[in-house]
Amino acid sequence: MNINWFKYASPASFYPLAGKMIPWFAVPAVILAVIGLIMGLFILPPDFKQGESYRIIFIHVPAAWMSMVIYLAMAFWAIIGMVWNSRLSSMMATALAPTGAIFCFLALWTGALWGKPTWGTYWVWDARLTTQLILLFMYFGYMALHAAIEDPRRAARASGLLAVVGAFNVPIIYFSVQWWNTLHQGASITPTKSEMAASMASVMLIMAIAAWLYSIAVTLKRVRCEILDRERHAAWVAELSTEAK
Amino acid sequence: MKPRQKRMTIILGGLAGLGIVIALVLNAFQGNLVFFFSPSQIAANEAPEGRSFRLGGLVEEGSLRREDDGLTVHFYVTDTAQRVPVTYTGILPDLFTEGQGVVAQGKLDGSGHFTASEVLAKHDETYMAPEVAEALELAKGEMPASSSLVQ
Amino acid sequence: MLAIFHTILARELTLGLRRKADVLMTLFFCVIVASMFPLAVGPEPALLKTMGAGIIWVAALLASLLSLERLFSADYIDGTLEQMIISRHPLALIVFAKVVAHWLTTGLPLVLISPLLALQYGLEVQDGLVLVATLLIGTPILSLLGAVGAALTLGLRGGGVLISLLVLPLFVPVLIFGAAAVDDAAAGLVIEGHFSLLGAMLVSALILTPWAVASALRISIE
Amino acid sequence: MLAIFHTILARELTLGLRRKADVLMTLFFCVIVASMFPLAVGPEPALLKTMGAGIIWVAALLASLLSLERLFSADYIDGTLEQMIISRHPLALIVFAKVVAHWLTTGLPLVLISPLLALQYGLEVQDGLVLVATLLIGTPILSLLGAVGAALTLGLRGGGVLISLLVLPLFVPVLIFGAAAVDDAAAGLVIEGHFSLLGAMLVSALILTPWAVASALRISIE
Amino acid sequence: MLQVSGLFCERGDRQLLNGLSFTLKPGQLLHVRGANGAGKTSLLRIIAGLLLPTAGDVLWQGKPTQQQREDYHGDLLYLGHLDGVKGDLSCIENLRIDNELLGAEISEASMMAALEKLGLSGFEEVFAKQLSQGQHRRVGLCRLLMSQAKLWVLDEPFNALDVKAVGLLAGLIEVHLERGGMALLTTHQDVPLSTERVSEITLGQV
Amino acid sequence: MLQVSGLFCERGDRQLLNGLSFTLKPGQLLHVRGANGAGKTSLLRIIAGLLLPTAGDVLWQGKPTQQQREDYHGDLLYLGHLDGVKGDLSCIENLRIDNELLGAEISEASMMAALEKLGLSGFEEVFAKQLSQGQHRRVGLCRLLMSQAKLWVLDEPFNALDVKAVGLLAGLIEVHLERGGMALLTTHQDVPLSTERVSEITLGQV
Ligand code: HEM
Ligand SMILES: Nc1ncnc2c1ncn2[C@@H]1O[C@H](COP(=O)(O)OP(=O)(O)OP(=O)(O)O)[C@@H](O)[C@H]1O
Ligand SMILES: Nc1ncnc2c1ncn2[C@@H]1O[C@H](COP(=O)(O)OP(=O)(O)OP(=O)(O)O)[C@@H](O)[C@H]1O
Ligand SMILES: [Mg+2]
Ligand SMILES: [Mg+2]
Repeated sequence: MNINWFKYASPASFYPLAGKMIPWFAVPAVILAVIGLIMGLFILPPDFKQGESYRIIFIHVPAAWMSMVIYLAMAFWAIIGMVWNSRLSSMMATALAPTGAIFCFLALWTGALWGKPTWGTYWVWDARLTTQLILLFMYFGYMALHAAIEDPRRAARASGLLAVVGAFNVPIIYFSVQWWNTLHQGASITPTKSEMAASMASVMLIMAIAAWLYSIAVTLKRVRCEILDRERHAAWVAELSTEAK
Repeated sequence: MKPRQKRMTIILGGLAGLGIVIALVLNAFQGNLVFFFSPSQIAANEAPEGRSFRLGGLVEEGSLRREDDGLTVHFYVTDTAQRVPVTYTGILPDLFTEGQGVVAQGKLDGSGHFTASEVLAKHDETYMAPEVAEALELAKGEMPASSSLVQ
Repeated sequence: MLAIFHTILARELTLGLRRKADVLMTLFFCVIVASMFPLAVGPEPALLKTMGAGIIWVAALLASLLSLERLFSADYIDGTLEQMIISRHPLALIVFAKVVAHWLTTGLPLVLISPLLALQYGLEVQDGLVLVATLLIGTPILSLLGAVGAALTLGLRGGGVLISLLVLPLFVPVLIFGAAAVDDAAAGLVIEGHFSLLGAMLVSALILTPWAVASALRISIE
Repeated sequence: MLAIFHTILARELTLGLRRKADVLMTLFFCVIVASMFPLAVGPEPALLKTMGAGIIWVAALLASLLSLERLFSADYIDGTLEQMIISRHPLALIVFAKVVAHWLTTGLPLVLISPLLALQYGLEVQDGLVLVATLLIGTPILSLLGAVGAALTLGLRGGGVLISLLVLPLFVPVLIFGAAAVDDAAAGLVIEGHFSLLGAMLVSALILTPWAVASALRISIE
Repeated sequence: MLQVSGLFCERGDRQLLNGLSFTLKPGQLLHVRGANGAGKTSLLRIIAGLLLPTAGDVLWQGKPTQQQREDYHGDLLYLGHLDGVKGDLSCIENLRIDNELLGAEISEASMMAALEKLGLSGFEEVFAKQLSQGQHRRVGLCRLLMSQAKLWVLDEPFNALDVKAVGLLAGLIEVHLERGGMALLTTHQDVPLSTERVSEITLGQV
Repeated sequence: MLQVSGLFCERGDRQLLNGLSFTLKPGQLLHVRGANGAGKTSLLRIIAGLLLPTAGDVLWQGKPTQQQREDYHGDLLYLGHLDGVKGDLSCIENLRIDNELLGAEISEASMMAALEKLGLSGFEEVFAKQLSQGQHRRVGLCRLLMSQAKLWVLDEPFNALDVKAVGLLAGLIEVHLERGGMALLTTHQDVPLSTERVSEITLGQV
């Protein structure tokens, strides 16, 4: 059983595999997102207090979750890449960053838009908001460092180290609402309880799953580009391009 | 030092450091690192004097009073144990109603009166449809989960 | 083990203090930055008092940021860094000595001058002492974290700005708790929590960053 | 004459803007510095509004300060500066091209982002425009004056801090008038005077500094 | 004993080393030849542990160098294109630091003797940045006199040296080999070394 | 014609030049010799106008160089210990800038030809910092092919070059002299130049 894993850890065999996997994630992502958005924006009732504006939740929360998960995933792949010196995993880390940054930005943006009608302000410097902003800066730092180094292998190793150092921020973001009393609300949904009507919660989950699938699809796509770029001199890439012609 | 001893020293040093870190962090959360102060904390003189800070709690039911200029409002902020009188001149957030959570930035004067320069609504983690909320209210005779802010 | 730490520390201090002007320079920088704000913001005493701690902290942070680029780059260019990496001693220890020296020449003078700056902004004596204490715990964290950024950006174009981009997000918590401790002290609040957190950050930085810097240097030297 | 100006300008811009990330870096830096103050000083809107113009000006000043060290030092180390000095073209012209490029890559992005920062601090739209105008006149002065400092400290130890020391006193008047113009505009006063002064500084800097920088470089290279 | 096996190295799209293997025994010198850009410096840096090869191993006394970094570096002396001499320190201060980094633990007097041997007497207290290029390089070469390392890795050590210094350096290398040391060397000049101990490899043209 | 008269130079307490005088006529090469630290680089930098002598004059076409800086620099090509090649620019970009600085005004095609001649074809778009030491130096040497300067001042130009490149460079210098150019040169290696055109001075031992 254990042969397959090592086989697919090589970029050459992962490239076609990733290509085959992308539709399996992309198509459900689109379907779920459409279902979730229709349900969330048109079918579900308004909130008893916030009225219509609460519908931002269906974008805000999945985006916020993904921004944190993706950073952790980046750090995870970076560590694997460093310990086992595996090229593929450091490429995974690199490929994750832009998606994470976009979700992080989306969470901030939708949060700020949502803050105006609910709190009465776009922005306050509370712990949750501040740490989330720091997360965005760390994504930027990661990408800037990666872009500033020409040698791809060195770029991957250096930015991987940065991702690991920065990963300490993620738990702080998540628990900030518990550790400090913030203006941002506490968790509505935790593994043990839900303070949200079941219909709303399930649509939020649908959107969250869509975001996961989307992230995986996009990351696979990026990883394929990354592989091509880094292995452009390998024999199998040359074969690939002659096949295409 | 032999390599093995060296490794042991490093590991032990690391563990000791980790212990100190955990102890310090735990100690920190005994203290007060807050975004806002509750009326009870103000009553216990924990809030700063003569300096701007944030006051958080619920707008007490039936305490809201508007002046004729239409901009100035008076209300009480409560955490069910204590209450603080608040005055604010300006535009209130849409969600500002009695029974709703607020966070107000401002100063306390000598007589315990809070003059706010900014009022924000604090929303809690409950989301439900209006009909459900009404049904719940009928059943319980109170606003649903309104105490979750106060903790 | 201790001999190499001592030698590198002495080397850095010699380099840093070769001329007396160098020691005074960080101080001047900090003083000038701190003096610029009243010029830019206006001289209202109450306003300055409120802002004081924050500004002094930001000035300290920027002073240590400015000096970061020099931390490894000179050694990188003349090849002494190579020699350190392939020396028989643990690189993390050598790095640690360098960071300690960096703090002694940039952080410490700053801690020492801060009471004066506090006076300039009209802080109470007591709050000034709290400020000194936060800086004493906080500036070593800045040096340690900054070293990671400096090591990662070694030899890259746009070094100075890139370092800031990497390092400032990591500095933010230190800044927040440092400045907040002084403000809360001024408001008569308990500030044990802030100090515990700063202490926790310092200890974890002491344990982890030398290794991180050492790996970063090995990567950057390629 | 124009060809060499154009070539050097293009060279500097290529070096500065090689990749998209580099252009954005100064922007990020300013945004981060400007975001740090609310964290340090506290989030009160009224306070932030008063400080806004001052802080944005200080951020601009620091961004240009941070990048000054790089202005000549890289060229000094790899010997390209030597080649410029002994080229057949007037050194002052070459220097001027370098300074213009410096402004285009650090000053201008800042001018462009400043309206956003002004919004963040809650400045009125009108005052924001005044801020942009002062930055537009002021940042070139910073680049020009800064170049003199950078040239004088070339090759000396502790360059970064030394530059700040030399240059900050020169920057102060620019800062004062720049920030004051915005404040006075907010207070509804006439601000023509400030602008005239800034303009005068800009013109004199444009005329004098290239020669000063050229001589300083000739001295530093020995 | 230094063993290099199956070394591959790729830098910036160019394949420099293609499964290079060789063994260096005590008393041997390997002269690495090749045109500019052939990959000599890259090879030497890989062996010194300053560069990661794309694939392949460097073994010291039978064990991969990566797994015994500190022990290996204790036996190694590397002198690259850069001298590793600090311009802002005087010559003798530079030597003191090298002494510690090399773990050589020689006395102050021996350091002075090393400087003198390399023609730098009178310059002990001069800042290294005020030296001429060749003198600067000589300060770096003092390491050869100080260190006890078994393996010398020298990247164009004759660069910038005048004729006298070249002879001196060649003599130092011979003594090192006689004592059972090993050395790797690159140079474009012809060097007066007794050829029996010297083997050569030539790295492929670009 | 370059005339040097009564040149004194003192650096860091050491008297390097003691009233040095010489004249260099078209078609002549002067090989400046001397041990490490003798003052060769200092002399060349004085002549290039990068260092002020303590006393004495450098005359170009009979006029002090200080008084005709731009004209003189138009006739001068200086290559020092540093290559003057920007690591963050590609080879061809470096050449474009040199072209402008030298006022050479040659075409893009000629620049490519220069690179090719120096064995750098294929590296046109590579960043200079990714080159090996010798290749880096070769980029700097491209100036010799581009410039129209009458006076070449070359400080150890053979450093780091492989045998082939040394031959090429020697050829370039010969052609330059044949065309009536002048050159000043330092090097510690022996150089294959036809000796009739070469005169030598040796700077005093330190
Ligand atoms: C710029 C402003 C905001 C930022 C940066 C932000 C950030 C975040 C982050 C990082 C999370 C994920 C952490 C978690 O799941 O606990 C989150 C969750 C959430 N946010 Fe925000 N937020 C902002 C504004 C708002 C506003 C205005 C509201 C509505 C009043 C809101 C409602 C929520 C909700 C309901 C969750 C899900 C909590 C859960 O169930 O776990 N956020 N936000
Ligand atoms: N910047 C400086 N400050 C003070 N003294 C210097 C400086 N540069 C060089 N010197 C001194 O001048 C002397 C001659 O240096 P120079 O570089 O001219 O020698 P050189 O003949 O070129 O030697 P090499 O063959 O090593 O290149 C040396 O003794 C050196 O100590
Ligand atoms: N940092 C780098 N990034 C990418 N490629 C590099 C880098 N350094 C060197 N190279 C490439 O590797 C090749 C070999 O370089 P190396 O320095 O090993 O050559 P070398 O044999 O030492 O040459 P020289 O005789 O000129 O010193 C060159 O073609 C160069 O382009
Ligand atoms: Mg080489
Ligand atoms: Mg010389």
